[in-house]
Amino acid sequence: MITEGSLFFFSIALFCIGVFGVLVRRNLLFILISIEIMLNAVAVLFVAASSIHNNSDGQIMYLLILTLAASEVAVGLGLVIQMYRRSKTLDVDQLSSMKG
Amino acid sequence: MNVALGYALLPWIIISSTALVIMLFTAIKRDHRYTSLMTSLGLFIALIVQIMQIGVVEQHHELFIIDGMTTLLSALLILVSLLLSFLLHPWLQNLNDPKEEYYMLFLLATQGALVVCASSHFGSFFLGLELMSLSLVPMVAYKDNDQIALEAGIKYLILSAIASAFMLFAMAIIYFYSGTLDIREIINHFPRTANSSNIIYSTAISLLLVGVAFKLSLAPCHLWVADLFEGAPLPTTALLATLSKAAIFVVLIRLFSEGEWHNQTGVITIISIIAAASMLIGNFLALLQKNMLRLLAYSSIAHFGYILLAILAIKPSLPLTSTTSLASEAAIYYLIAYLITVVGTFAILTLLTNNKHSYPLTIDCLKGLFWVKPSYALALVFLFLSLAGIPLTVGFVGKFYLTLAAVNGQLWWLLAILVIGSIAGLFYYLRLILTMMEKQTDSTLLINTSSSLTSHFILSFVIVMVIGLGVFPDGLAQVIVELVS
Amino acid sequence: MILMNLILILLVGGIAAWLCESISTNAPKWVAVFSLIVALYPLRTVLFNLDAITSDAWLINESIPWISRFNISFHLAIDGLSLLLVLLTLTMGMVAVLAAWKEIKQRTGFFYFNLLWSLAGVVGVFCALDLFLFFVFWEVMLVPIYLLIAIWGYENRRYAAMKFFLFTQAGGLLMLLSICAFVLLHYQQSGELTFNYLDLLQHKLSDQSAFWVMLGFFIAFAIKLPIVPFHNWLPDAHTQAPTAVSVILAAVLLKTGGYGLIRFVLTIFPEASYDIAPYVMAIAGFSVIYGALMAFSQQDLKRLVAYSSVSHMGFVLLGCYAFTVQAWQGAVMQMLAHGISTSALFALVGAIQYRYHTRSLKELGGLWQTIPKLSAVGIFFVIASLGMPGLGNFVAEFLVLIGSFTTYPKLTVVATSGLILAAIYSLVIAQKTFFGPLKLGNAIDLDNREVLMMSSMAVLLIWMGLHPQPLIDLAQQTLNNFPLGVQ
Amino acid sequence: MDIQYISNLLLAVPLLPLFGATVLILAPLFSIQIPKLIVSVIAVGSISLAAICSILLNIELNEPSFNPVYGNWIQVDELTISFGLYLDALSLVMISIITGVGFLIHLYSIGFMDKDKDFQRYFAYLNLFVAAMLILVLADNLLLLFLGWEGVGLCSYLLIGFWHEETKNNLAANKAFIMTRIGDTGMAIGMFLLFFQLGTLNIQQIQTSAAELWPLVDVNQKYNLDMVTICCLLLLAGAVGKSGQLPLQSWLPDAMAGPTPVSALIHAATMVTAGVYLIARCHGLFELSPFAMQCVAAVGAITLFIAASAALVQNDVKRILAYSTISQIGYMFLALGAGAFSAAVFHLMTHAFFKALLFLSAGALIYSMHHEHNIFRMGGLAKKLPVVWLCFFIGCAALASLPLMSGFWSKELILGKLLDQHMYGYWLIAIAGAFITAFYSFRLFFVIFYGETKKEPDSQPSRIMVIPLSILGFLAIFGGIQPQGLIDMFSSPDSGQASHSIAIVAFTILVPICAVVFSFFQFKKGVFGRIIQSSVLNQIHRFLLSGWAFDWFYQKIFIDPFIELTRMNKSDVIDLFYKTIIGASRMLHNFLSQFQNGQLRWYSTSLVLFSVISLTFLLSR
Repeated sequence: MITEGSLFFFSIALFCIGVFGVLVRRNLLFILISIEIMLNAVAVLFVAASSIHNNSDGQIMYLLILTLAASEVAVGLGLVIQMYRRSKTLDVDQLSSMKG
Repeated sequence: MNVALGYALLPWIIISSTALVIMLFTAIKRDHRYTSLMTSLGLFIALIVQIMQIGVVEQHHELFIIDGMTTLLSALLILVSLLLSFLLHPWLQNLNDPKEEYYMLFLLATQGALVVCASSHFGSFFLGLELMSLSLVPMVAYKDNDQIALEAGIKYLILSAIASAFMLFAMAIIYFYSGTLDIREIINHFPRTANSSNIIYSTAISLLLVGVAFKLSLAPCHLWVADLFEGAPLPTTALLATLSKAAIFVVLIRLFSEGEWHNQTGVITIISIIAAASMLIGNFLALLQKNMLRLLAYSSIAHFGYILLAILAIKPSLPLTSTTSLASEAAIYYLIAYLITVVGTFAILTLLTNNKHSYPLTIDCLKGLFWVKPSYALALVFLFLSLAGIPLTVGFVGKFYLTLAAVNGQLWWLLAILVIGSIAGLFYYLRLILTMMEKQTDSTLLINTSSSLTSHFILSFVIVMVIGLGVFPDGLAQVIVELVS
Repeated sequence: MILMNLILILLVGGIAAWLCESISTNAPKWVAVFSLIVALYPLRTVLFNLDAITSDAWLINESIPWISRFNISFHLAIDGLSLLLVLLTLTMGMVAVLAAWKEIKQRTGFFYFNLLWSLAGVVGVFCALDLFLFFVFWEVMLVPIYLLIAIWGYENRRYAAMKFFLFTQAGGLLMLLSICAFVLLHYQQSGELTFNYLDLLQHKLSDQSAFWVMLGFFIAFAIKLPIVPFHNWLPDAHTQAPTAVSVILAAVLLKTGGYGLIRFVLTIFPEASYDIAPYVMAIAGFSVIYGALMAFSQQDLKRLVAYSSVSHMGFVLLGCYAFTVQAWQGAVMQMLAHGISTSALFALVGAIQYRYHTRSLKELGGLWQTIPKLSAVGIFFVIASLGMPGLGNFVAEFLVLIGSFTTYPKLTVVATSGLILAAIYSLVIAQKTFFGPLKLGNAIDLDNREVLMMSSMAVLLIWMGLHPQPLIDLAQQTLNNFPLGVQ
Repeated sequence: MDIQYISNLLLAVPLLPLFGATVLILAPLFSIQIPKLIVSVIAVGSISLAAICSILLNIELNEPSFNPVYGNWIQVDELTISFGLYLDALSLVMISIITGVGFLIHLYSIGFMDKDKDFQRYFAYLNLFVAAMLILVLADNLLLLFLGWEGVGLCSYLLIGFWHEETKNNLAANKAFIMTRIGDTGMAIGMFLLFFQLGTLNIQQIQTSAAELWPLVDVNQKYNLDMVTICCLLLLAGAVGKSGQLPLQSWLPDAMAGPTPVSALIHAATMVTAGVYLIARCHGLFELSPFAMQCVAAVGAITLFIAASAALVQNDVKRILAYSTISQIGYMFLALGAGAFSAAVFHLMTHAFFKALLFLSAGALIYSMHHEHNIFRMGGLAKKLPVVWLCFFIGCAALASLPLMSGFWSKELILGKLLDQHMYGYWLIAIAGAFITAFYSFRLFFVIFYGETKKEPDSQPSRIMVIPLSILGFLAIFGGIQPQGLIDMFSSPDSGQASHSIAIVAFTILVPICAVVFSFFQFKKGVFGRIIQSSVLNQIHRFLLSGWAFDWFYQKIFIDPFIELTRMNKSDVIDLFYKTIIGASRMLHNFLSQFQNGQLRWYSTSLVLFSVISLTFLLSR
C-alpha cells in the first residue's frame, strides 16, 4: 500500500535530486534532464494529490506539465544544438561572457 | 461558454488568432511588411476592444477573473505591446534571419501575459506563465549569429524552467494538502495561526516566493536579469522588462489585496527583506554600471523593490484604507508609470540603435546625443527623470503614491531604504542625462538614426504620456480609484 | 491668476529663449531679460498698493483644483515675506542674466531656458501653499540648476553638480515622507484628506509625531540653507558653477531653505520647533563660526565666498529659532541682504575669472592697479559681507543677534564672535585680490553692463542698510498673521 | 533760537563731508574725470562748510542739549532706532575738533598728497572718515554711534592701506581693522545686553533707566560683577579697541603705514579718541559701576606707562608719535576712570591740537626728507627746516606738558583729579609717565634737529602745508583754555575742588622740565642711537622696541593656533564623512558586482539557496 506520506516524500526526494542535478552538472543536456526530473517530481505529486482529493485538477495539471516539459525540451534542444555548433562544447560554465 | 465571457475574452481571441493567422500566412508566403502590419493591427483592435471593456466587463470565471483592474492593466499591456510592435519592423529589417516568426512569438508572449494577468487559478496562471516564458526564450536567442544572445537564451531557459519547477512544486504541495488550485480559495483556507499544516504552507510559500521573485527579478533572485538584458535583442528585452513582469505583478497585487496577509508575519518579513534588498542591490549595482542595458536591468530590480512597498502597505485598519484601497492604487499607478517609462526608454533605444550597432551598448554611446538629436535626447531625459522620480513626470506621481501608501502602512525602515535607494538611483540617472549633454559626441551610434513617421509618433507619444500623466495625473488616478474600490 | 501668470511667463520665456537660439546666439539673453521684466507686470497691483493691503493675510491668493484624488490644488498665494522673496528672485534673476551675458557663449538657448525655469521653480516655491505643490516646485527648481552646473560649470563640474543634487534630493525625500505623514495624521484625526497649507495649519499634532514630522522638514531646509554639517554641497557647487548660477544659488536657492523654515517648520510646528530650539541655536552658532573658519582657510576665491555663505546663513537659522520678533525680522533681512551681497561677490569673482581665468588667491593680487573700478566695487561688497553698518547685512545681523540675545545670550555671544571672523576672511579677500603687488597682467575694467549690475546691487544694499523699514513692515505682515509663538 | 534751522544745520555737519565723499567715490566708477583742483575744492570745501556749520552751532546753541530726530531707521517691535542726533557740550566740542582739525588736515593734505596719483581716492576716504566720525559723536543712540564707529574703522582701514601696492601696508590695515573689530564685537554684545536689560538703545534713556534699575551699590560690594558692570566692561572693550588701549593697542603703531596726514587726523586727533568719547558719553552708566571705573583707570594707567616706555626706544618718528598717542589716550582713560570726565575731554582736545601738529610737522619732515622715517638718519635740521623746527618744538613742548603749553593745563587737571580721588598709585604712574613722555619727546626733538647731519632736505614744506601747521601751532600753545561748556558738562564730582599743596603742584610742574633737561644731557652724551653692548640691556631694548612684545605674544597665542587650526581643516573634516559614503557606495557596488559573474550554475544556486533560507526562516519561527 502506498501511503500519501510516502508519495509526498518520494516526490520531494525526486525534486531534490533534480535540483541537485541542476546545480552540479555542467553539461547543458544533463541540466535539461535534471529539470525534467524536477518536473516529473511535481507531476507525481499532482497525480497523487488528485487521487487523494478525488478530483481531476491534478491530472489536468499533469497533462499541462507534460506539455511544458516537452516544449521546454524542444526549445532547449534547439539551443543546445546552436551552442554546440558555435563552441563545440556543452559546458555551461563556458557561458560567462557577460558579467559585472 | 456564454456570450459575456466570450466578449470578455475577445481581446485574447483577437491576439491569438492574429498569431495563428501569421503562422498560416508565413507558411504560405513570407512577407515582412504584411506580417508587421498584421501584428500591429491585431494588437490595435485588441486594444480598442480592451479599452472599451474597462470598467464595464465583470467576469468571475473558475479560471479567470476579469474585473476593472484586469481590464485596465490588460489594456495597458496591450498598449505596451502595440508600441513595441511598431519598433519591430525597422529593427527586424536589418536582420538576416527569418523575421516573421518573431511576430508570432511576440503575440504569443503578449497573450501569455494577458492570461497571467487575469488568472485566478493556478492552472491558468501556470499556462499563461509558460506561454509567456517559452515564447520569450526563442525571442531572446533570436539572432542567429549572436553568441551572447544564445548565452542569454540558455540562461533564461534553464533558470526560468527551474523557477517554474519551484512554483509548480509549491502548487502541487498546496494542492496536495488543500485539494484545490483556485487561488482565492487557497488564500481563504490559509492558516491564520501556527498549526501542523503550517510547515507545509511554509514550504510552499518559500518555493512560490522563489518563483515570483525570479520572474520579477527581485533580489536575491535577480542575478540573471542583467545578463538577459544585455544579451537579448532590444525588443525582446523591452517585452521582458515590461510585459512579463507586469503580468506577474498584477497577480501579486490581487493576491495581497484579497488575503489577510498582515497576520502572516513570517511571509511579510521575508517580502520586506526582499523589497529592501531589491532596492539596495538594484540601485547599487546600477551605480557605476557602464553598460546601458545592464544598468536598466538593475534599475528594474530596484523599481520592483519599490512596488513591493505598496504591496506590503496593503493592510486593513489604516487611515486611508478604511475608505479606499490606497496601497493597491499606489501599486497599480506605479506599475503603469513604470511600464510607460520603461517601454518608452526601450523604444527610443531601439530607434537609436536600429540593430546596426555593435555590442555592447554602453553609456558612452549616448554621449552628446542632446546636441545631435535633441528630440530623442529630450525624450530620454524625461524618461530618466521619470525613472528617477522627479516631479512633473509620471514616475514622480507613482513614487508619491507609493510613498503615501508606505507611510500609511508605517513601513518606516523600508521607507528609509527607499530614500537611500532613490538617492543612489538619482546618481546614475543623472549620470545618464549628463552623458547625453556632454560636449563631445561619439557619432558611431548616432549617425545611423533615421527619423521616420513611426519614430516621431513614438517619441511624441512617450513624451506626452510621461509629462501628461505627470502633470495631470488626476484622470488616471480617478479611473484607478473607481476600478479598485 | 496673477501668480500663475508670473510663473507661466518665466516658463514660456524659457522655452522661447531656447527656441530663439536658432535665430541668433544673442537672442536668448534678450528674451530672458524681456521675460524677467514682463514677469513683474502681473505683480503691479500688489506693488503699487503696498500700503493699502498690509493688513490682509494674503496679498494674492489663488487656487485651482489639481489632483482631486488627494484633494491637491494648485494653490498659490503670497504675503509680505513671499513677496519680498519673489521680488528678490526676479531682481537677482536679472543680475544672473547680466552676469552670464558674456560668459556664456555656447548653447545659450538651453542655458537661459534652464535659468528661467529654475527661477520659475523658485518663485513657485515661494508662492505655493499646497504642500504637494510646494514639493513639486522644490524639486523642479533643482533639475535646471543641476544642468546649469553640470554643463556650463568649471573643471570639476560633474562632481559638484551631482553632490548638489543628491544632497538636496536627500532632504527633499525626507520632506516628502514628512508631508505624507503629516497629511495622513491629519486625515486620521479630521477625516479630511488635504494638502492645503492653511487647513493643515489648524492641525495640532501630538508631541512625538510633531517632532518626527518636523524633523523631516527641518533637515530638508537645513540642507538647503545650508547648515553645518549638511553644508558640503555648497562650496563645491558654488566653486564649479558658472557665475550666473552661483548668483542664483546664493541669492535665491539658499533662501528657499530659510523660507521653508519660516513658512512650514516654525509656523506649523511651533511647539516642536521651540523644543529643539536650543540645539538648533547651537548648531546655528557653530555654523556661523565653522563657515567663517573654513572661509578663512580657502585659497579658491569662490570657495571662500561659498563658505562665507554658510556662515551668513547660520545667522538666518539663528534668527529663526530665537523666537523673538527682532531675530525673526533679522533672519528675513539676512536672507535678502545675503542674497544681494554674496551674489555680488560671486558676480565679481566671475568677472575676475572671466578676465584672468583664475580664482586662486595665490595667483591673484594687486587688481586695483589695473582694474580699479572692479576692485572698488569688490571692496564695497567685501565690506558689506563683513557686516558694515549702513549696509543691509549689518541691519540683518544686528537684528538677529539682538533678538537672539534675549533668549539665548550665551549662544549669541558665540555667534557674535563670527563677526570678527567675518572681518578676517573678508579682509583676506580684499588683501589678496585687490591689494598688494600686481601679479597678473592688465585687463579691461568693468564695462557699463557690469557697472549697472553692480551699482544696482550696491544701491539696494545701502537702501536696506539705511532704510530697511519698508521691508521690515512687509515681513511683519507675515509675522502678524502667523505669530510663530513669538512673544 | 529756530529749532528747524539748528536741526538743519546739525544735519548738514555730517552730510556735507558725506556728500563730498560720495561724489568723489562715484565719479571714477562712472568714468568721470575730475581735475585735481576740483577734487580739492569739493573735499576741502565740504569740510570747511561743515566746520562753519559747527561754529554756527557753537554760537547758536544755548540750551544744554538738543536732540533732533530725522526719521526712523529700524523699528521692530519695541526696538526703535531713530536717526537722531544729540548735541550737547560734549558733542559740540567733538564736532568742533573734528571739523576744525579735519579742515586743517584736509588743507594740509592738498600739499602733502600733491604728487600722489590717487589724490582723489585719498580725499574720498578722508571725507568719508570725517562724515563717519561726525555721525559717531552726534549719534543719540548706540546703534547710530556704532554706524559711525565702524565707519571710521573702515576709513582707517582704507587709509592705512592707502598705498596698497605694498603688502606690508595692507597687513597693517588688516591688523588695525581686525583688532578694533574684536573690541567692537564686545561693544556690540554690550549693546545687546543693554537692550535686553533696558529695552532701549538711546544713550540718554539708557543712562536714566540704568540709574533707576541699578542704583549705585555701596562701596563694599563694588567688585561685584553685576549687570551694569558687565555692560560697562563690554562698552569698554569697544573703547579699548578703538582707542588703542591695552590689550588691543598693538595695531596703532603699525597703522602708521598710512599717509602722515591720515595718522594725524585719524590715529591721533579724532578716531582713536572715540573710545574716550564713548565712555564720556556714557558716563552716567559708568558711574553706576565703581568696578568698571576702576578698570577704565587701570587700563589707562597701564597703557600710558607701557606705551610711554615703548616710545622711549623707537627709531621711526611716526612710531614714536604713535606710542605717545597711545600713552596720551591712556591719560584720558585714567582721567575717565577717576571720574574726571571733563578733564579727559579737555585733554582729548589739547591732545588733538598738539598731536595733529606733531604729526603734520612730522609729515612735512618726511615729505622734505624723501620719505625718510628713521630719526637717526636725520639730524641737524634746525636751521634747514625752520618752520618744521618751530612746529616740532611747540608740539613736543605741549606733549611734554611744559608749563603754559596746552598740554600742560589738561595734564595738570588730570593729575589734580587723581589726587582728589585719592588715587595715589595711579598718580605716581601718571607722574612717571609724564617724565618719560617729556624725555622721549625731547629725545625726538634733539635727535632730529641737533643730531649729526646725515641727509639734506630737498624741499621746504609748501605754503598750503604751512598754513595749517601754523594754526595748529597756535592752538597747541593757546588751546589750553578750557571752554566753560566743558566744565559744566558733567555734573560729576567736579564740585569738590580741593586745593593741593604748593609742593605737589610744583613737583608736577618740575617733573617734565627735569625730564627735558635730563634728555638734553643724555643727548649730549650721545646715548641716543648708540649701539647697545650689554646683552641684558639689548634684550630690554628689543623688548621695548617691540612695544612690550605684545605682537609676538598674540602671534603665539592666537594667530598661530588659529592659522594652524584652519590649515588643518582646510579640506573640511565634515566632507570626509560624505567622502566615506561615496567610498562605501563604490565598495558596495563592486562587492555586489562580484556576484554577477555570469555563471549559470551560480545563478541557479542562488535560487535554491534563497528558497532554503526562506524556508528555514519560516520554519524557525
